[in-house]
Amino acid sequence: MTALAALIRRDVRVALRVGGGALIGVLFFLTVVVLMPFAVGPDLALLKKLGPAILWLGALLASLLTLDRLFMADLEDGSLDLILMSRTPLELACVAKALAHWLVAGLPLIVATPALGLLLNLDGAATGAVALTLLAGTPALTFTGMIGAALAVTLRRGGLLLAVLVLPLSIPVLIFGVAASQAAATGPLSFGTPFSILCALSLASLVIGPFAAAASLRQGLD
Amino acid sequence: MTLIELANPSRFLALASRVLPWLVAATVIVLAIGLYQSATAPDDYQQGATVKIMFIHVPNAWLSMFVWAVMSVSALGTLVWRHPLADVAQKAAAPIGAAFTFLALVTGSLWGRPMWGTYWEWDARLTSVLILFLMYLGLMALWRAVDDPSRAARAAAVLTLVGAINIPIIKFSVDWWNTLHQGESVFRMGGPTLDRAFLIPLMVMAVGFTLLFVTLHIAAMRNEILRRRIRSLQMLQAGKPRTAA
Amino acid sequence: MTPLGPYATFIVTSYVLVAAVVGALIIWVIADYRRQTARLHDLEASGVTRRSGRSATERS
Amino acid sequence: MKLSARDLRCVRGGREVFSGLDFTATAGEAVAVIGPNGAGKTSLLRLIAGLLASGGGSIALEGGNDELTLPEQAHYLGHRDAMKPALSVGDNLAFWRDFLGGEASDMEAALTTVGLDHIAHLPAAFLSAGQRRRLSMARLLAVKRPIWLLDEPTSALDTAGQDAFASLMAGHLADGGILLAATHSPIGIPAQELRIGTIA
Repeated sequence: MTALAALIRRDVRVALRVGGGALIGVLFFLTVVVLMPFAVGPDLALLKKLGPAILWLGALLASLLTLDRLFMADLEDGSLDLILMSRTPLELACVAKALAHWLVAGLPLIVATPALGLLLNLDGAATGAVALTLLAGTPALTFTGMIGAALAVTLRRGGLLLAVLVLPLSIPVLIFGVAASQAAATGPLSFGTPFSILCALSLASLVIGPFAAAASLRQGLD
Repeated sequence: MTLIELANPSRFLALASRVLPWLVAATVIVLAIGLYQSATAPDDYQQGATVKIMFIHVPNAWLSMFVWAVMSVSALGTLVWRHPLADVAQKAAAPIGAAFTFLALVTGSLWGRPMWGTYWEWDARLTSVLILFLMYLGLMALWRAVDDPSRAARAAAVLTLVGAINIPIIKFSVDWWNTLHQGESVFRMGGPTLDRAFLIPLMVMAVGFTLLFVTLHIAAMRNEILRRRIRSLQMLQAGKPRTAA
Repeated sequence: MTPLGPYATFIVTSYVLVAAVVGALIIWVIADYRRQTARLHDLEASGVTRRSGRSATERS
Repeated sequence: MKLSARDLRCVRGGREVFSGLDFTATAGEAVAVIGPNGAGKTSLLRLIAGLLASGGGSIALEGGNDELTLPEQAHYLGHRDAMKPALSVGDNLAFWRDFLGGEASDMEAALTTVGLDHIAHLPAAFLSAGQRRRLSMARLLAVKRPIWLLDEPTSALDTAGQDAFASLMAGHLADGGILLAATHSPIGIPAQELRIGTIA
C-alpha cells in the first residue's frame, strides 16, 4: 500500500508543481464551454436546454486532452522502466496513476461545473445533476482513456491519435451521463436508470482499464 | 530615480520598501473616503440602491483593462527595451489583474440579477470581460508551465501583446454577435449623463482601487525578485561541491 | 447611510466578496514576502552568497 | 547466487541484434559488457531487466528470492534517470525507496555517500548531468537489490565521481551482489569481460 500511496502522492505533486499543468485541463473546460454560446447564440432558453450536453462535451474533451501525458512523461524520463521492475503489480500501479490523474484533472472539472452552470442559465437542480453525473462519470473517462494513453506510449505517438482511439470508447459514458443530467433537468425520464448505468460503466472501466493498460504497456516493451 | 536606475533589482527593492508604506497609507485613505461617499450617495432613480454595486464594479472593470495595459507596456519592455524588471512586472501583474477581472465579473453578475432577473446575461460587456478573464488565466498558466522565468518571459510577452491587439477585435466581434442575436437593448451603465452625485464617488473609488493595484503590484514584484534571487542562489548551491562545514 | 432597499443582499454580497478577494490578495502578498525572505535568510545562513559577495537581502 | 544466460537472442524491429549469447555470473562477480555501438549492450541489460521481450534463449537466477521475479530483484540504471525535475532531490529518492519496495536502507546515508546530502531540499531540475547520475546511484543504495544492471554507469561522471562509483560497486560485490555493466571505458573494478557484436 505504501508503494501505491507513494505513486499517487508523487503524481499529484508533480502535477501541482510548476510545469505540471494540473489546472490547464479545467481552464480548457472553461474556455470550451464559454465558446459554445458564440456558436449557438446567447439565447438563454436554448442554452438551458443544451447546457448539460455542453458541459459533458467540455468535460470529456478536457479530461481526454490531459490524459496525453499520463504515461508519456514517465516513459520519457525512464520512470516507466522502474515501475515495470517494481514489486507492485503493474495493474495496481496503473490504478494509482489513473487515480492521481483524476484527482488533479477530473475533480477540478466538477468543482468548476457550478460556475459554468450559471453561465449556461442552468438552475440549481440541473447544475447539481450535471456535477453528480460528472462525479460518477469522469472516473470512467479517466480509466478508459488510460487504455488509449498506454497504447499511445506503445506506439510512441500522442495527441490526436489518442483522441481518435479514446473518443469512441467514451460514447457510452457520454450517452448515459447526458441522459441522466437531462432527465434531472427537464424530465420526463427518470434520473435513476441512466445514472445507475453510468455508475456501472464507471465500475466496469475501473476493472477493465487497468488490466488493458497494463497489458498494452507490457506488449509495448522496447 | 530614472527608469534606467530602476533597472537594478537591488535599487528597486530599496525603493519599494521606502515607497510601500506611503502607498499603503494613500490607498487606505482614498478607499475610505470612496467607501464613505459611496455609502452616502443617493439612490439612482432607475437602479435604486443597486447603483452602489457600480462603485466597486466600475473600478474593478477599469482595472481589468488597465492591468492588461500595464502588462503590455511591460511586455514591450521585455521584447524591445530588454529592461530586466519588465518581465518581473508582467508576471507579478497577471494574478492581480485576474483577481480584479474576476471581481468585475462577479459584481457585474450580482448587479445583473436584480436588473435582468438572471445572474448571467450574454451581454457584450460582461462577455468581453469573461474572455479577458480567460486570457488572464491562460497567461498565468503559461507562466506556471515553464520552470525557467527567462524562457517563459518572452512567450508571455508575445502573448500579452497579441492579447492587447486582439482584445479590441474580440470586443468588436462580441458586440456584433450580441446585437445580431439580441434586439432589445439592455440597460447601459455610464454615458455622459451620469450625475455628479455618482460621478465623484466613482472617481474616488477608481483612484483608490488603482492605488491598491499599484501597491499590490510593487509588493508582488518585490516578492518575485526575491523568488528569482533564491532560485539563482539555489542553483549556485547545487553547483557547488559540498563544503566541509 | 441610505437604506439599501430590496436588493440589500446583492449589494452586501458584492462588497463582502470584493473585500474577501482583495483581502486574500493582500494576505498572499504578505505571506509570500515572509516566505521568500525566510528562505533567503536560510540560504545565507548555509553560506551561499551572491557572486558579488554582498548580502542578497541587502536593502541598498 | 548465480545469474546465467543460455543462448540468448535479441531481435529488435525485425533485425537480429545478437544471438547465441551465454554468460554466467556468480555472487560477488562483475561482468563488463563490451562491444561497439549498436552491438546490443543496452538491449542485453534491458532483456535481463524484463524491459524487452526475449527473442529466444533463457535467463535463470539461482539462489535468489524464489517468490520474486528476476526484474524484481534487479536495479536498472539507464540513460534516463527517472527523476522528476519538479520534485526535490530527497523527494525523488524517497519515492523510489517507497515504490520499489523491499528492504530499504537509510536514505540520508545514501545521499551522503553520493555527495548530495547538502542539496537534498533542492529541486532535481537544478542538478547537473553528473549530479543526476549521482542521484541515480543513490537509488541503488536506498533500496537493496542483489543484481545491478548498469548502462554506461560512469558517463557524465568526473574522476572523483567515477572513483566513488567504483567503490560503490566494489561494496555491492563484497556484499555478494551481482553486477552487469555495459561500458566503453574501464569501470574501475575487476570484472569478467563479455564481448558482444562483431568486433571491428
